[in-house]
Amino acid sequence: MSGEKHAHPAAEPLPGRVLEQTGVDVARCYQCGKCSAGCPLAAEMDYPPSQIMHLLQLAGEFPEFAEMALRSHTAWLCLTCEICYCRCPMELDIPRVMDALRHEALRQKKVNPKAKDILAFHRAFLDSVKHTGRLFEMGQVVDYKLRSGHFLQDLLQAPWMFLVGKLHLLPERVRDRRQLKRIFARTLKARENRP
Amino acid sequence: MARIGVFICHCGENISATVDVVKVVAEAARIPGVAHSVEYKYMCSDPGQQLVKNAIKEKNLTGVVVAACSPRMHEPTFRRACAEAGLNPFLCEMANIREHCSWVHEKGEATTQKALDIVRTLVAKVKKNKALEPIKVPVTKTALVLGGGIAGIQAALDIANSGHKVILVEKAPSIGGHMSQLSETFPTLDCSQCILTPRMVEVAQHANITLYSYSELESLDGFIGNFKARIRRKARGLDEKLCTGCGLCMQKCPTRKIPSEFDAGLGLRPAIYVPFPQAVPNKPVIDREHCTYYRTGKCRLCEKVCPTQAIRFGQEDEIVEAEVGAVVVATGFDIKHGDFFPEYGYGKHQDVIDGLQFERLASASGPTLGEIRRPSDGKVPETVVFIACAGSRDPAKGIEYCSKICCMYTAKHAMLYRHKVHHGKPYVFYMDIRAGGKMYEEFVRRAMEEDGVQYVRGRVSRVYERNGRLVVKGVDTLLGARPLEIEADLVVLATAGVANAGAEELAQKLHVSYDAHKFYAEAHPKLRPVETNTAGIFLAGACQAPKDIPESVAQASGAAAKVGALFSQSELVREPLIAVVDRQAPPVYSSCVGCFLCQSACPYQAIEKEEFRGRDGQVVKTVAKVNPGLCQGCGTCVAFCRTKSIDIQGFSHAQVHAEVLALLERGERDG
Amino acid sequence: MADFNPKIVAFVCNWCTYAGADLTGTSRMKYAPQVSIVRFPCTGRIDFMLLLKAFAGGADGIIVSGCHPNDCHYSSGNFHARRRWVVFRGLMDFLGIDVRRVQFSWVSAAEGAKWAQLVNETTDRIRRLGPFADYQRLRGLGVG
Amino acid sequence: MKTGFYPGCSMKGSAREYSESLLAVARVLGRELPEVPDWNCCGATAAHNLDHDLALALPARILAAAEKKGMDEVLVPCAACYSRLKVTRHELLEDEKLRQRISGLVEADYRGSAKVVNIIEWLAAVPDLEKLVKKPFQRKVACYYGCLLVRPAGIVEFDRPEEPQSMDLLMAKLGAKPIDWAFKTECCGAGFSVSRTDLVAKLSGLILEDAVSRGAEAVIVACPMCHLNLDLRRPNIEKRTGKKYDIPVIYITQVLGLAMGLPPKKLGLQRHKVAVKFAPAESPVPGVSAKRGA
Repeated sequence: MSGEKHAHPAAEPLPGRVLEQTGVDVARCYQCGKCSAGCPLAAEMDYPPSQIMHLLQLAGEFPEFAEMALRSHTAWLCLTCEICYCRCPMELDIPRVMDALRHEALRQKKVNPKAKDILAFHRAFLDSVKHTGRLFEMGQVVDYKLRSGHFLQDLLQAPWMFLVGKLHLLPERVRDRRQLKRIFARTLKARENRP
Repeated sequence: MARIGVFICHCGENISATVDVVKVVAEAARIPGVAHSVEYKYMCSDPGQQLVKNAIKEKNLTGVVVAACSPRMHEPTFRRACAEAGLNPFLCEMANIREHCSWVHEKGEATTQKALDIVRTLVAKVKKNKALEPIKVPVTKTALVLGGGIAGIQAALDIANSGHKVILVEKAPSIGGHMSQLSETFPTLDCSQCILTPRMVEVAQHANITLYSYSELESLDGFIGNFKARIRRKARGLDEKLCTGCGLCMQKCPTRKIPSEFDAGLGLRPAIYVPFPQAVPNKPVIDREHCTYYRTGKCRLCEKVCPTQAIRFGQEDEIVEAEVGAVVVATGFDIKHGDFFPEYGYGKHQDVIDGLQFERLASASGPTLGEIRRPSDGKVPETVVFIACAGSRDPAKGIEYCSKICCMYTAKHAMLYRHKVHHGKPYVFYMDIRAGGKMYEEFVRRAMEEDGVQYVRGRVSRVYERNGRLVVKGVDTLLGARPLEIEADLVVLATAGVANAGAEELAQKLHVSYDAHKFYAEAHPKLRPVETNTAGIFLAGACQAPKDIPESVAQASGAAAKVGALFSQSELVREPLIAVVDRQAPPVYSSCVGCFLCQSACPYQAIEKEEFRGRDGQVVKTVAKVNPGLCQGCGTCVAFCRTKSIDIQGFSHAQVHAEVLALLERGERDG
Repeated sequence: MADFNPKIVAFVCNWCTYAGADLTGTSRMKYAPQVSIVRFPCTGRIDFMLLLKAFAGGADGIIVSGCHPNDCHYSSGNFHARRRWVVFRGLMDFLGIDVRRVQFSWVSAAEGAKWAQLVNETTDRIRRLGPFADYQRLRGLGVG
Repeated sequence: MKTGFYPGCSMKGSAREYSESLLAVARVLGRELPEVPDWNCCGATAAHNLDHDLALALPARILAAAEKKGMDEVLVPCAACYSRLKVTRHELLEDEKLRQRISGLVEADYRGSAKVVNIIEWLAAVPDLEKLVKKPFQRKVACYYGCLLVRPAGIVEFDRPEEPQSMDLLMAKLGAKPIDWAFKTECCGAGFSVSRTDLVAKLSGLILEDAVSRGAEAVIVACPMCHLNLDLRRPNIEKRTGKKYDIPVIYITQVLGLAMGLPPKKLGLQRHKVAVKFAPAESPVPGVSAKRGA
């Protein structure tokens, strides 16, 4: 997760990179399944959390399993609700593993196509923050609609929200926006530009 | 002046094929102090030994070095030969020129040179050897058995049946332990009490066994063969000699709603009680915490109704002292209780119970008379979920080990449930099934195949109550780790087996070591499983690690055999290769400065303090002293001693220094 | 330096490494003859000043070997040895003795092959390091 | 003790009633709550989903600003922002190298002097809160903690992660009757409010169903995201479950305000999607005239 570590290309197998970025040694998982049992979205996932962990355990030897983990819908469905981590008998920080998988999938351009909307939302969100320093909900929703193509969603909500004073037409802004731009340039942008 | 004899063996050709034996004999004869140097084809043979014996007498030898095989092979042989020839056996050493030389090097000058080096080293050592006498320790032939569960009962009976006296101490009002709480036992499903109670009675009636129930060990001093135990006999509140066990007091006691320990909290008992009807001894105790008289100063109803006037409210604890030669620790285990499993609602929902509670529900003598009825409303549960590994193999809950017994008892529970509730649906959530043992795997298969127990492979994430039922959020990892919800009426957790609450305190009283989980440590995990690191203290049963009944019984018999071996002699004879502390004439007494670093380093508590008093009776010096009964001769203390006041016989400073220097003596730098 | 014939002393415990070296013999595995064994009941018995004395007496290298952690015949002697070794390494540094001249290891009674390998590797290393010429200096320090 | 206030983006927009009610209550308590100077968005779910450094840098900039202003603690009422700030502080204090690198990114030497407190901690520290209660909030309430107030337990070290009690104790102080229910800490769908409303409807639906089936009259929250999912997304929930739920979702500070006798309008109750009124047998909270839906 540190800057110098980012410089390494994808030479190291996925389990090693996960360990490096998150401190989680996937070998410690003994496949009890408690994470999958408690995950609120396990039923929606292509591979519930315990299976992602098992894919990662084998990913070093079998590149096709690394590929399955990277291209999973699971990583993007993870809500970071932390239930799995909280109850894991081995105290494995699975949400952070999911973070690392997302980062790797983005870097290697292997984002699951079903995660398009979720990714579009995150991008719209961060764009808003990059430009104004704060989330401009109105702007972000418009941005998200453009990215996702869901033009009609929430069309009925917006005027109501506006009426009760929950949506503003103009964004709130941070004064030192240049500094924020610099932060983005050194983090997200630098990462996405990396090969 | 030393007169050392060197005897060099050819070992057929095992040595002579690569070592020039003749040259070694000639060179050895030139080592200062060597009075005799010979070779022979088989030194260990009778003529070879005779060669040694004759030389000792004829040449008046003060020490012997046999250059042959490993001392682990024939040291006893040659030491015996020396003794027979009148030489103290500890003045004989082996020079290992076979395993460490002729067998591992090619034929040549270097190999012969090395053989000679080894001989010279041992000659140097033996010159510093001292005549030693074997250590003799008297043995008190009475055993103390701590804990009256099945392990303690078995150990006590085995020792008693071999003709030795036994003192059996049990902290509860009755012996029987956890086994007496069990309904039926795997893999045979015979009734636990049916097989246990005859043994309990046997203990009570055995002429060689003194039973102290409702008692605890206060302290233990001394060493192997010579322990002194102090036992606290807690006040029962009655005169045991007068009490006939008629039970009238229990019937009349007005305080009746106390959760019964024996029924794992599912049943009730009065304030004066025996834990269960078959209790041994069948004499009640007064629970002073709940008794109306002790709380309010009024009542004494039991005293009024007792036909033999046995009740003694003012009775106090009594301390009994006993001398024993060996101790068997059989204090058993507990299962994990409390709210350590909030995600399963354990401790919150009445219908989430543990394995021992299920035993009581299934037991014909239990609070439901053997009918499976759930605690909250007494309903017969239609669906029961059993959760294995509830706390075991769970580092997050502080327990990484497998509790070993749960796979089997969970299969048994699910079976018993089906036998009693024919239309009931039992589910078992498991991670692995560990059924190693005679007829164990077959037993689990029977649960699945004949009794229709549904096994689901996965750990449960959560149990919560909804509309009077329990929602179990599980998973089946064999079906793609899909989450799975079962609505159950009763949830049984196979909670981890843990050490007893007082295990650490007792270990400190006994000076036995224990592991991170407070289970007592065996002396060697493979080869000395029933001994502790403290000589004369043995282990039996689940106080060492969770184990089932057959294993506990086997270990108990093993411990009893160890005690029997110890008691087979009136004196304990041991090799004198132990540590000794320097002693000198007054006013120095010893070079020991009394820092007692040795004491803290000693793994066997073998270092004691000795006080020297001047003429006026004042203590002038306190120095270390080794208890020869306890010392095992590891020498750890020697390396800790700052003033070199403690030394180990057979591996003394003088001996090892001489060895090292002799080894390096060969030629000068360029030689 | 190829003809340099180093003197190496091995301090081993009776229960694991001594028995392991016996097994090397019964298995007839060959190894370099420059190492000689001094037997101790336990590595916990070894006073590490004895190592200095061995150097002062002319040893070029030293092996200390006992039971594997948790396998000590006396339960904890090897842990004491390991702790002492850590301290001793610092002392060697201070005295200017190359720490590579002492090899600390665990060899169990079943590891005959490991013993042979340990001896050979140590002998090779001591050969490369050359004779321990400073031993006179240690004598000067009064160690010998 | 100087307490700074980090409102976060939602409290300026979709959750402004949370901010309004907090400030109204703080005024009665006589507590000043100056905002952290020139604060920025914490990055929320989006940042840590896409870039770990960014996910640390955004909260670090906020915390560094508070620190520079001499604030001893930062009150973060939004549970989601609280989690991001708390996790960041924890990670940076655990790892000196990381602290230095992130300090470089945010162009300030972040030392971690300012503590991060959530709304429950902040209110629980108010002495004799019960003495300020004028109109006990005598309702059966389901205290909904959600995920991020209590997890990950090792980092937030606040309440116990299973069956937390702190909000229940607070509600009891205000005269409410907290119910024992099963979904206190289950996830509502969190950051999927916009991108996966279907999943939000599913998860939030389970929460409402459990609260209602156990007789709760209101769900109490401490997080704008939870509120959004349980209140604003009510039509989606009802469409999915085919059931109608009238149970209002109220911020913890709004309940406190009501109990203190503050006018509902000042507490922003009119901004809710689901009207804050109670079963016909009992009188509705006076002065609330929010309408259902649009």
